[in-house]
Amino acid sequence: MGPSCLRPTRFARLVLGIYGLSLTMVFFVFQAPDVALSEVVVSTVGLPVMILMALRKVRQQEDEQRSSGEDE
Amino acid sequence: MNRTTRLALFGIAVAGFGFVLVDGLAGLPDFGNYHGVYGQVITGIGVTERHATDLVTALNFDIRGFDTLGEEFILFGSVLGVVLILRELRGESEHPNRHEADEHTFAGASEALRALGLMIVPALVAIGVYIVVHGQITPGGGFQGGVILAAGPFAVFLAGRYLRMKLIAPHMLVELGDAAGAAGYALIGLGGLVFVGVFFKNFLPFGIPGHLLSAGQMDLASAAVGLEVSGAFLVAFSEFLDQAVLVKDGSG
Amino acid sequence: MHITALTVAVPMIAAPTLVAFRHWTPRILNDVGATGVAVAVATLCALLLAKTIKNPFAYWLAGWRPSHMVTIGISLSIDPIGAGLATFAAILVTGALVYSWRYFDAADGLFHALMLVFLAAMAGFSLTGDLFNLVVFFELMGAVAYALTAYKIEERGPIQGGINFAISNSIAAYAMFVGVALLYARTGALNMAQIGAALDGHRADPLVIVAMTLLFIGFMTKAAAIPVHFWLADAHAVAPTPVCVLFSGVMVELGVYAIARLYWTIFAGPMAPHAEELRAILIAFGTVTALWGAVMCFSQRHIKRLLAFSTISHVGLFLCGIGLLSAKGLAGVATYIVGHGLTKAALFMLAGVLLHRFGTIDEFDLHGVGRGLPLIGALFATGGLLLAAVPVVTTFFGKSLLDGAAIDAHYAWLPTVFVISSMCTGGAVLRLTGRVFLGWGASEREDVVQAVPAREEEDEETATRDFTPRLMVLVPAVLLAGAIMIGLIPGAVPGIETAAAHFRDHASYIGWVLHGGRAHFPPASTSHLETYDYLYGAGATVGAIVLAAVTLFAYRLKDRLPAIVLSPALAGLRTLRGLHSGHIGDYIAWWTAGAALLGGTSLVFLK
Amino acid sequence: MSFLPFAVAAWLFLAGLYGIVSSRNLIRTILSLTIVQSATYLVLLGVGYADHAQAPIFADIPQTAKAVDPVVQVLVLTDIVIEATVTALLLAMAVQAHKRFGSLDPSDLRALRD
Repeated sequence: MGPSCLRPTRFARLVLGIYGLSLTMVFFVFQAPDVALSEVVVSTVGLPVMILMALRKVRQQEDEQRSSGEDE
Repeated sequence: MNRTTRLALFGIAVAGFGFVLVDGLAGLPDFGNYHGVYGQVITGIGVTERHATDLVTALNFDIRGFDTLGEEFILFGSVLGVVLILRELRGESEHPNRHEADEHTFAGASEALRALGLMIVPALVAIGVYIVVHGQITPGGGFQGGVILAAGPFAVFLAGRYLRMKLIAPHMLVELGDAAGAAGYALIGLGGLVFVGVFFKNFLPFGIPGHLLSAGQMDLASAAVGLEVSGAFLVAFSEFLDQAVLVKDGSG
Repeated sequence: MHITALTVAVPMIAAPTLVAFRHWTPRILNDVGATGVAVAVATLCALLLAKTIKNPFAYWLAGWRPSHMVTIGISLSIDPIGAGLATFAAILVTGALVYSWRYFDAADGLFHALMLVFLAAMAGFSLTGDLFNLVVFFELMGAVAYALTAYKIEERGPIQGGINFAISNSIAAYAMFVGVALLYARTGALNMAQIGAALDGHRADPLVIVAMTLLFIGFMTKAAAIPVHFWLADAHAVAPTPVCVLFSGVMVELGVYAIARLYWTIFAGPMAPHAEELRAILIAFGTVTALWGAVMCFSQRHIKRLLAFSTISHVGLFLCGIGLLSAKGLAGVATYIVGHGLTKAALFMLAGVLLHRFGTIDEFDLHGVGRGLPLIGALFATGGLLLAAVPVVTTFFGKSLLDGAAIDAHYAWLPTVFVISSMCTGGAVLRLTGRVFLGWGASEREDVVQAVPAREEEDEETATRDFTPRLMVLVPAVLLAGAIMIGLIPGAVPGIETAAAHFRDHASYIGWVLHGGRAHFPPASTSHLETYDYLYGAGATVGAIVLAAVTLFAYRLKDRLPAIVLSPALAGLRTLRGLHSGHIGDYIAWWTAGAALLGGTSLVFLK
Repeated sequence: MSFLPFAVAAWLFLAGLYGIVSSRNLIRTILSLTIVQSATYLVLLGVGYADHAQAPIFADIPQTAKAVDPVVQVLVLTDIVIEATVTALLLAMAVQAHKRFGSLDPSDLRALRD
């Protein structure tokens, strides 16, 4: 259960960032500037920040569990 | 169920559901020949009656303002949920060792990166305010501007000063901003009821369409939503940050 | 009527003020403030209800009235059933808030703010006349409920319950967004009355059928019908008691209300030629839900899960009632919802008393522990009898109307399903009362594989107290008294029947919403009780008592059953229980299967 | 060309559902949920699109210009707000779940088993 479980999610976060930007392009093509602006704002500023923090916290908890696991 | 039976059940189910979905979507008129009546009526009254050139914001904050009230409280309720779920218990002590947290930077953050980081903060705030205020003229509005405003103080953290970020956006003040924005938007609706007799009706004078404060109470609504969204996202960011940086799991 | 929008606005202004000052306000101020706001909303809704009984009206927000048959703004279309549900929700929120005064250390102000936003969402959901607004309030109810479910973060269960609840209800909401998009593309309108008017003349083509399927599967997820019900037992087992009171008392019933609202306002016209087939589909889903819920309810030992499955079984009854597509069926569902909501709220509060006092909620751990609490035992027994629909209580009137409607619609076998469901749910509560408060029956169950015993999750609250605050017994007592008395009030049940008849009147709904004129309804017929109603009622009660007695005293009887009968039954029960695995992947696989099943059968039969 | 956006939307909805059912990591489940939601954007916007039409912003174009339907854009705006907030709530729950269960795999979440 090492950090390997996190490698796919870091990759998934990158994909989500690209996916958000491509959605923004689609919204421009659909002549929806308001929606494109909020999508770019959410998918580049909103979600990735929280996912990054959540991943960092999960990795931190894992290190603690492994360290507390070893010294028991 | 173990994984294989779950995927097997899902395989059959998704085939059926996919067929149902596609059969329904096939009934839609061809992509591109839109002849809805609602859109044309709104386009007709948007600029003349409502003095707002960005019809999407006019719809969002005035004509269908009640939807946005529900949407703002989804944001408010969810952020309350984040605060509720990530609250520290008696067992977990939050002992910020000042040195490590203050200099909590990405290992290789050079001086140049920190300087650049601090420079973009005022730019972000300026863009955010611009988008919030010009909501009813050009694309944008309370929500989009609010998230950009929330990115400002967060850039301070990216530039390597976590505790400085807490000075700029202290948890208490930010939560107050979130609550004030949410209550503010509902109060604007109430203002319509008190002054003009119908909930959410416009009670402020109109300006010239295309000018800054031209759309009556919609500018106020956009500002209230901007305040709430930036407050809410900052509360969420700092909750997640506290988790990631400071809270050492005391219970082991 | 000016106060219409206040029912939603007042709690939405109060919640942020509570949060803004939560660091400084003492606990008592939060309690009193939140309860005061809930009482204010209850009175506002009651005023609305009094006004709409004479003539329903539409309140156009932001003053945008429809111009030549095209709705511009959003309307709150207030009719007796909607206003009644909003009042009922406000009353239950008040009861839950008063109950939580003594129940637990609410986090400073957060709990109260979330409960007020929950109240605003439920009031908005039952009053709105706009389809997209309905889905927005559905999502708002969801978002607040996810946070409230995961409230006790020091335990493991609530987090998993919250995640399962959040993901399955979010997917339901997204499916409904697609349904709204389909209807908007076809009719160019978002107001339910205008959509209904636009669809009236046309036949039901695949687009309308799939839109109906997506909206119905979304609301069936909220109402927890089979096979999209799995999240409910998890969420109920772990949510704090005042929150469970709202989940089972009114939130689940709002899903059923929304199905009725959508059918009679939008889909009655296009579905008219195939009403028989739609009736069969809805009754099939309802019957499976009723029986599955009843069996699962009877086999539970975790009291909150037992009550949750009892709610699922009753949702099956409500689905059958609406599936009958008749005024009497709808009136039966409305009466039953009031009776069942009050009873289930009181039972959850009493379960909370046991948890608060003994630190566990497992039936076998509590064996004989409640001997010193005769009053609470008596209340539990009354709740059990109410679930079994003993004659002349509100649930009995509801069930009698359902029986009458089933027989009118030539579904003579349906009342037996109703009897089985009330027998199992009432019997389970009576068995639990006997074991906990009278010490009857075995104190340890040896055979069927059992969920993680309830005590492991609840042991964080092992501080067993030797007193129970009077308030935590008074509130359920008042609710049970209400559940008994409401049916006996002279004008109540006939009033509900006329309201249900007006609710079904599609043409006049369009009239008073879009044209704003006074609604003129044809005179509604009110039914009277027949002898078979009393027979079914007495049969269900006696059955419940016998079932409880058999499981309490004659559990040895089971070993003498011939193996060919016993082993398949046990195996079946074990697989059925194994399906509730707590794994979110399973739940979404079942959700897709449910959507495909409902969609497929509708497309085949309703075209 | 006339059915492509809706076909893509249906595909995204089903792919998102597959992502949730087959996921071994709660954060991946949450990201798949956002994929399911983006399918609703495409359907909603696809329904309101008109060929050779302008965006519904009349700051610089005459009011008589042919415009795309602004109503669906408001619906998608509300949708995006819902996505941002529900995802934040779910991520907080995932962090708490990892703290309580020590793992992010849904099959390790064993507290509620009937």
